[in-house]
Amino acid sequence: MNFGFLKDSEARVSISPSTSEKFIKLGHKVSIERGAGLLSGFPDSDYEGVAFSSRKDLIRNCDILLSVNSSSYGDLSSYKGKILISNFSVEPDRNKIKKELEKHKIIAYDLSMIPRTTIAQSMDILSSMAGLSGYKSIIKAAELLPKIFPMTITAAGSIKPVKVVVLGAGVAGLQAIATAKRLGAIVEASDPRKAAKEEVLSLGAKFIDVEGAVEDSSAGGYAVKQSKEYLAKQKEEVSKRLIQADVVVTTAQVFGAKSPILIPKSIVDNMSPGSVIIDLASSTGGNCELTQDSEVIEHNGIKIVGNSYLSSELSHDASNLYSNNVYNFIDYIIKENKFIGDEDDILSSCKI
Amino acid sequence: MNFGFLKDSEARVSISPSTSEKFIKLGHKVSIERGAGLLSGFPDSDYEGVAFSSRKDLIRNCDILLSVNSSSYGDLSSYKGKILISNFSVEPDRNKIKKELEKHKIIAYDLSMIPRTTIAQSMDILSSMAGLSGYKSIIKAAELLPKIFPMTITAAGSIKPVKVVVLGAGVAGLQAIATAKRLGAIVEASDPRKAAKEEVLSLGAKFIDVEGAVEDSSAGGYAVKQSKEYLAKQKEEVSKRLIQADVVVTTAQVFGAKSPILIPKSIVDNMSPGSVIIDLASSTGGNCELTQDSEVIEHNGIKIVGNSYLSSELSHDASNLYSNNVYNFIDYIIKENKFIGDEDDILSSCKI
Amino acid sequence: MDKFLFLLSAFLLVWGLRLQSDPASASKGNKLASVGMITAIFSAVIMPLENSFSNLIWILAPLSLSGVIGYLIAKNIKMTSMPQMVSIFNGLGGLSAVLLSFAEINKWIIYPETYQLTVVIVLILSLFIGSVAFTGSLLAFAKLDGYRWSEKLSLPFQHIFNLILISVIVGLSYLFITSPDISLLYIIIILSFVYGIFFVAPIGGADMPVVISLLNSFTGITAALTGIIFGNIVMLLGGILVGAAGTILTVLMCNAMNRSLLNVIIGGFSSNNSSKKGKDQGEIKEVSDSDFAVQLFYSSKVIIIPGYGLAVAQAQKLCKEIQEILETNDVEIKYAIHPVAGRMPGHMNVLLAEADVDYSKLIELEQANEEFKSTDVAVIIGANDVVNPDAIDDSTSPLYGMPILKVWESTSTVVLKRSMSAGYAGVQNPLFFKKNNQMYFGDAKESLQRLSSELKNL
Amino acid sequence: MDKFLFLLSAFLLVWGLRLQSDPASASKGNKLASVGMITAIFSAVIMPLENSFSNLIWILAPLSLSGVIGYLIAKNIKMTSMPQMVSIFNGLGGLSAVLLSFAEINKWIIYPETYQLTVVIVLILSLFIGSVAFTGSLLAFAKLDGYRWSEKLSLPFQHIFNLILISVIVGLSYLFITSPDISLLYIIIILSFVYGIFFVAPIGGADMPVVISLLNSFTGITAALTGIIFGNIVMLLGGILVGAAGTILTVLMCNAMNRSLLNVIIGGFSSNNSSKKGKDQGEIKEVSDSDFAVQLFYSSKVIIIPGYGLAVAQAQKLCKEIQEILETNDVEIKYAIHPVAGRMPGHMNVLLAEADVDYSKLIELEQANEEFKSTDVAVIIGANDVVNPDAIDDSTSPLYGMPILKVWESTSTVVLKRSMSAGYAGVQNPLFFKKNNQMYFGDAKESLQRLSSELKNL
Amino acid sequence: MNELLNFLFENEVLIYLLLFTILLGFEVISKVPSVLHTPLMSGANAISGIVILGAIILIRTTESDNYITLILASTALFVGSINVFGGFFVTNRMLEMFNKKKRG
Amino acid sequence: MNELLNFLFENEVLIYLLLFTILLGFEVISKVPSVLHTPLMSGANAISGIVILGAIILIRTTESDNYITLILASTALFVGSINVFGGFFVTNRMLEMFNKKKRG
Ligand SMILES: NC(=O)c1ccc[n+]([C@@H]2O[C@H](COP(=O)([O-])OP(=O)(O)OC[C@H]3O[C@@H](n4cnc5c(N)ncnc54)[C@H](OP(=O)(O)O)[C@@H]3O)[C@@H](O)[C@H]2O)c1
Ligand SMILES: NC(=O)c1ccc[n+]([C@@H]2O[C@H](COP(=O)([O-])OP(=O)(O)OC[C@H]3O[C@@H](n4cnc5c(N)ncnc54)[C@H](OP(=O)(O)O)[C@@H]3O)[C@@H](O)[C@H]2O)c1
Ligand SMILES: NC(=O)c1ccc[n+]([C@@H]2O[C@H](COP(=O)([O-])OP(=O)(O)OC[C@H]3O[C@@H](n4cnc5c(N)ncnc54)[C@H](O)[C@@H]3O)[C@@H](O)[C@H]2O)c1
Ligand SMILES: NC(=O)c1ccc[n+]([C@@H]2O[C@H](COP(=O)([O-])OP(=O)(O)OC[C@H]3O[C@@H](n4cnc5c(N)ncnc54)[C@H](O)[C@@H]3O)[C@@H](O)[C@H]2O)c1
Repeated sequence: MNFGFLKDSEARVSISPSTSEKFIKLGHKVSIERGAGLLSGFPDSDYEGVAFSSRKDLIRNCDILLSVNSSSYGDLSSYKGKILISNFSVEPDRNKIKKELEKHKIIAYDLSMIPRTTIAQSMDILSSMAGLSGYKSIIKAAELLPKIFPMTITAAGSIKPVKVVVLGAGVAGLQAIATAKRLGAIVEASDPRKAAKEEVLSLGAKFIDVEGAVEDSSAGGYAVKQSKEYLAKQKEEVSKRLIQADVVVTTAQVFGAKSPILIPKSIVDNMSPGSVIIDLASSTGGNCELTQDSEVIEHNGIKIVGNSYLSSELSHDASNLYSNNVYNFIDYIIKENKFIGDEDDILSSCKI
Repeated sequence: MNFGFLKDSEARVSISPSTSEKFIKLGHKVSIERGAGLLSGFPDSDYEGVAFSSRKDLIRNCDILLSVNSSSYGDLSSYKGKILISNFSVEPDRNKIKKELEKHKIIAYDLSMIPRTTIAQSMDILSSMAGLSGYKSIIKAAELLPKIFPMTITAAGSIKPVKVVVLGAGVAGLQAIATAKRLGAIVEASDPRKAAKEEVLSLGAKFIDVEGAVEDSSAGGYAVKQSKEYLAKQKEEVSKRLIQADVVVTTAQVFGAKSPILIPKSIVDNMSPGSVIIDLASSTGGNCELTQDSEVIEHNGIKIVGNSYLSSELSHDASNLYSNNVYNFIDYIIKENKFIGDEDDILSSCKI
Repeated sequence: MDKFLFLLSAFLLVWGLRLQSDPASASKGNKLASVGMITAIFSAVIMPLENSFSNLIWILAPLSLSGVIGYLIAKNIKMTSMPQMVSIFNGLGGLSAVLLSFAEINKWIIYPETYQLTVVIVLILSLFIGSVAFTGSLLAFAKLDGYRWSEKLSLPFQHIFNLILISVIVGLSYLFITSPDISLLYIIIILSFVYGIFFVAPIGGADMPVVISLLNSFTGITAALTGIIFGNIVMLLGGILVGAAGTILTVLMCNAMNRSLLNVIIGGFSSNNSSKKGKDQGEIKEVSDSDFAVQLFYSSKVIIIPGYGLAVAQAQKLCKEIQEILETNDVEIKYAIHPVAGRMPGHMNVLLAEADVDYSKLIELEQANEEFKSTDVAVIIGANDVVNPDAIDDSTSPLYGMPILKVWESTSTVVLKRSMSAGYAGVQNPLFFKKNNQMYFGDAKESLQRLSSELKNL
Repeated sequence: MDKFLFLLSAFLLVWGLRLQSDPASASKGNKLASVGMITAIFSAVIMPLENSFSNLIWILAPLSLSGVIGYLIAKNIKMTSMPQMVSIFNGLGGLSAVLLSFAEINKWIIYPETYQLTVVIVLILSLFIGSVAFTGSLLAFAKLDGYRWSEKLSLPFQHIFNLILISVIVGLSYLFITSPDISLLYIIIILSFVYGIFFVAPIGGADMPVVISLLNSFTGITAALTGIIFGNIVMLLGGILVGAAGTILTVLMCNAMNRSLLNVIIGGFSSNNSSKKGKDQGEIKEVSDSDFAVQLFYSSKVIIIPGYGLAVAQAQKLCKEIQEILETNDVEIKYAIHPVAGRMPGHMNVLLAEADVDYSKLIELEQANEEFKSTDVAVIIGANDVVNPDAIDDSTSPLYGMPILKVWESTSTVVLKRSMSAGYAGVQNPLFFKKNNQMYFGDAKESLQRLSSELKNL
Repeated sequence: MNELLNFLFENEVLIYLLLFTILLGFEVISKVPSVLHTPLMSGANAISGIVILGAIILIRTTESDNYITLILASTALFVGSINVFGGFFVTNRMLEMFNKKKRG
Repeated sequence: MNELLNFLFENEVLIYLLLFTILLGFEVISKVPSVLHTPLMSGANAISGIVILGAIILIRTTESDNYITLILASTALFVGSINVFGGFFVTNRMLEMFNKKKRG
């Protein structure tokens, strides 16, 4: 088949030189929009056996068009009858996009809907990108914080270790925990999922215990919406730690809903100046009341970073992982040049 | 005695709330310029038993005037007959400043001239600040690099560990090594001092061995100027690693001379795009040929940060350590409200 | 001269046995003991005897014949059949004692005056114990070699029956001593044979090594008894030594299996015990601390497969420690990192970096799957789903299709986990029931601690 | 009855000695052995004897008197004087054998016919060995207790002189046997006494424990010899047992000091050996693996002072391991971090973080200096300048005035480093020569490895 | 019974010897790693074949025409020495694996 | 010399006993941690005081008016049993510290 990879409106790219080779080995044709990989450290010259063209030509010549974010497609009307594969979770209104796709007879697969099963993990872009974001959240915090992370006893006095609180110990949260621990911080984390406690402890961090979480294992790994009482209780327990924290990373997302507010303004007001909050849930409203999506604001000397796409700052690694996810997905859904049936679990859950 | 602490032209401050208490305990009077500590996270309200005033009043009322950098003093003529204690190493022309001080009958102590002996280490601002800079150099590199530091094997593919090369394993270099190792990088370092090898190994990093270094133990811990052959040899050995490196941190300084160029443009041209060079020696000319002091430039996609004062980005910890250094110095040189004699080693080497 | 040689042989036997209790010197110990034995045989042949007859051919013929046979058997037997062999040998030792006692008793029947009563009692005891050792060992052999019938010999109320049998034998012996009659002797011998069978019958096949060790100490005791009769002190001492050592060894073996000796002898229910956990999937085997340690110690290549359990136990440093111990003993160690091991991408990397495991020791899935074939032991620490063969074999498994670490291609695998419970995917793992797999249960931290001290003792 | 009691006592003595070789059961072993001894004494008192006389008072009086005296001495002696005490006791044992042999030989002179020649030879041997044990032990005591004169007794060509002395004694003994004359006997005794002194004289004070152990096995041999004479098998066995055990123990003690037995006995130069490294600063003491381990194991609070050497050796993980072992045995562990330890600010923090030492275990200089007074052992691993007392005591030291970790205020200190060489500041450290300090030489990684396995064996 | 007691009293030294031999047997084995259990059992088993000394003595003290006893004793010697020789050889093979590697 | 050889031959069992006792002595001590060296030496020393059995027997077989022998033997008993009792008590004190803590 004929695959076209668009240049995205951000640094990442959905195909790396090594995956392009694999595509070609499978017998597919690969076309890439010019300069698509440049910002990820993949100049066009790194790709071999690949056609480069303008976006217009790309759309004309290819059956399947891929991008990192669906927002990079631009006007959907030009993709009539094509197949689109991308991350559609960035769309503010899902229903609207669905209608539009139907209107243009576009078949679209949303890679953010890959089910969270062991077998599908190699296609799961949310997992792979969340891991990178988690790492970057701590690096960014360290860059912004006027303190160093590790405890240090020197002739010029002793420096206490930085306190990091991570809210939401999913993929991103765990990676943030691991990175902060590596840098020598004291790390505490909270998450309503029962399994999260063991997972947090397995990284050597402390878990902030809150009783009474609603557990729903049928949700396939996504967190379920928690009761009001629970959220209140959690807020109280966590607030204590937050006020003393130097760095807070929040990742708490609830599938298909607005992110819960875990850090109200009142808490931020009580934190010490210089502290840093990294809110990875900002795209769905943010876990901090003051978060502004895609912005860094300062409130009483406290910096609040609202960014759900930190992984794109790690464009090189992110593009590598993303394009592997894409490749694994294609390799799974296309057998002998045909799509496998829609009855397949993974395919059907991705189809918009 | 009557101490006055100026508000600096940068984020750090030369007195912290806790050292101000110690000064007062010793029976000294402490006056601080308004808002001096704000950027270090010390609002005026944190200081107790201290007078706040404008700079003018400060200069009028105090015998001894302190700042983090001597450049913060401004016009020296207003300090006639006073005693100044600061870091004068930032002055571009040492002789000129010396003459000027003499002209105004100002006695000045340069804290950057504290001898590097075990006993004086608690007053050594270069040490304490270099440690912070070393940490920050890696944090900054991690922030700028489009890759993550640690090796990571995931379902979406494997990420190789980042390669870090540290040139100059002094205080800053060692701290950079330690921080990079913590984050999971593969770290190699080079330094002409013999002892440096053992020190690098003691942090679990690799040492790039170069034969034939000139050793001069009488130089009191500062590096001596190396022979041309040595520098050439070192360049060759190191170049191989540099070209493959993702992050390079350079700290090589030679006391009283321009920093050696360790990374000529030709090497930078061969490095891969996306790589980051942090040049901590930029204030004395830089170890990279392309370095621009106090700037971040990009050359073929390679970012080069020239910054010798990274510690001031860690204003909170830096101010704490700096003010402890200052306190320890004062506590050492003033006994029973009198300066100890100039025959003292430490005092005499600081005096300008 | 001969007395001195006997003394020497006694010393050699003791010292040889002593050396055999340490792996480093065991082989030397065995050689020493065999030299001791040959010395003893030689002395017995040359020692001056009253009314001695030169029946040298009657001695040399069986000796040389059995030497050749013994050598041939030992050389050709498979390593895995060793315990069977030992039990047959032991049976032969018992038989030898029976024949000897029988011959002596025969003599007594002919010249009753030349014997003290004590001697006769000792003779009958020796006859009885020898017979039990003989048939018991043969049955043990059959059980070990997996003959089905051998497991079905047990009668109901076996223990009561055995008690009755013993009483009968004692009674008959008393009768025989008071009125010597050769046919009575035959009955005693036959009943003793039967007793030997019934003694072993109720004990489960898995406990056979313990039984053999016990029967071996029985043989030792008969040797000692015969020694008294022939007035030979080396026989006496050697027999007692083996009797004592065998008894202690039996107890140690029971301890290693977490059983008491009584428990083993009463037997019966024990054989179900070991398969209890297996459900219908087959049997699992547990490995003991020191067997595990020795297995690793004498390997040339070991691959460690870390999983989520290693992180939960926070045992990464111990894992590194074991790596280092083994590496200083020239074992090549690698870590096979499965892409989804743990609970976050790169979890194992974080873990092993914390323990400062060198990146060069880490291998990825594809490379690991090539290397397992040349691996002696694959050690799976707290991993489960990532080594589940169903991902390849069973298309109904939720893991089907996931690339997996094919650990079972290594010569043997050992799995460290706390129980038989499932991993993240919630499915049972057929690996645990494979023939070349052994389980090492316990929290990974404690398990590795145990393993480490065991390794240090080697 | 008495025979049975004797048998029992023999068993108790053996078993008691056996239990004494493991710290966990040693105390019980000693009690068992003492019960065995009392049983033996009791049996000797009640056993039936031909031509026995009831001299009970002559037995009970000394027995009870010595029991009281022994108890009082043992109760009041200082722990540090234990080795001296043992050597005195041993001397008394030797004296006892001398007196006994003398009495028997006396009897022989009166009734020469009643004795076999062998017995007389054995008696004189026992007399000689007992005498050597007696005076040798007394000299050993004097050396241990630090009497100056005791170190100066050695003659030039001592070993040649000793050989001559022995020959004379042998010659006189021969003379005596052929023509019994009591005055000859006195000379033999006196010469034996002298030999005992000259045997021990050339051996250095530090080697005394080895000598005592050797003399102790001598006493054991005299006991065995006397046992032959009195036809008492328990004496014989007990004596032989102690003789053998004592010999092995002596060898083990030599091994622990890295010396050979011969080396110790030839002596002379050995005493300088231990002070060689000290130059003019005084003597240093080394601590053995197991003493170090036991010292830590039985402490309640230990503070570790890490320094640059720990980083150089990259032994931080082992350090953590030892921390964990000790903590599971209820030893409180802290790390005292000196601000300038290592080669960069915060070097020790980086190091210990790598080993995942909890921040809460780290204490700073001021707090540490308060806590040392209540600390049992301060363990200094690869640190030097930061624990140099000259920083306080010696105003000419380049370190003078630097705040320092006052480790010497703890009950004892152990320093781990490779040699006596100086640290960064290049000055020698008087701490190493302090009374309560011990050195544990070697690369920190290897040292801690040794310590760790020793700890695991406790 | 009395006869037995007498026997015991007469052989006082022998009793000590037995006691000490048993102790020695215990002592020698008491600390064995479990990997050595099987080879040790096998080795001990070979030693228990010491019973053949009795067979040799019996043969040597039997008149050359007492075929029944000779055959009995000779068979005893034969089977017993299979135990001895086979036992030592088998043990040796088992123990060879421990020689593969020196201590670390 | 001949006499000695005879003695040895006559006491065959005794010789075995001696050999085994020596082996047992070696075996029992062979693995001792060095902290136990001193207490063990002390304990063994107390046992070597077994020589006093000889003194007791001598006293009991001496005529009640043979004062020289009685005094000699009694003194031997006295000094020997100081060795015994003092030795056991001292050893006990030394070993008490090991009871302070159970094994970990
Ligand atoms: N890598 C990721 O990003 C990610 C994210 C989410 C989920 N997952 C899933 O997690 C699984 C990972 O596979 P895995 O093999 O690493 O783990 P796993 O299949 O979950 O198995 C872990 C095993 O460790 C044992 N264990 C737990 N605690 C232990 C302890 N303290 N000591 C010893 N053993 C212990 C458990 O058995 P016992 O209870 O019997 O001890 C369990 O069977 C995959 O199914 C993967 O899809 C991965
Ligand atoms: N912290 C800083 O920022 C900084 C920077 C520069 C200098 N310094 C200076 O460094 C010193 C630090 O004091 P310190 O006590 O940590 O170190 P130190 O005084 O330098 O002593 C370190 C000791 O460790 C021993 N050692 C080295 N390698 C070893 C190994 N592999 N195994 C065991 N022992 C080993 C050495 O003795 P052997 O050779 O006998 O083994 C040495 O005496 C101070 O004088 C300080 O002023 C500190
Ligand atoms: N089986 C697989 O292969 C696979 C792959 C990826 C993820 N997962 C699992 O899926 C789960 C979710 O991962 P994710 O990172 O994508 O989740 P996510 O991004 O949906 O949410 C992030 C985290 O926020 C938590 N959260 C929700 N409400 C919260 C609240 N009020 N307070 C604090 N925390 C709150 C969630 O529990 C979750 O852990 C994890 O258990 C992960 O291990 C499994
Ligand atoms: N005794 C004390 O208390 C104390 C205090 C601070 C520093 N020191 C010691 O002083 C020494 C220097 O420390 P610093 O960080 O201030 O030094 P610095 O800032 O003067 O120089 C940094 C490093 O660059 C190195 N360098 C010089 N020329 C080089 C070249 N051509 N290539 C590569 N590297 C080159 C130097 O050797 C030095 O290690 C270190 O050994 C440090 O441990 C001692």
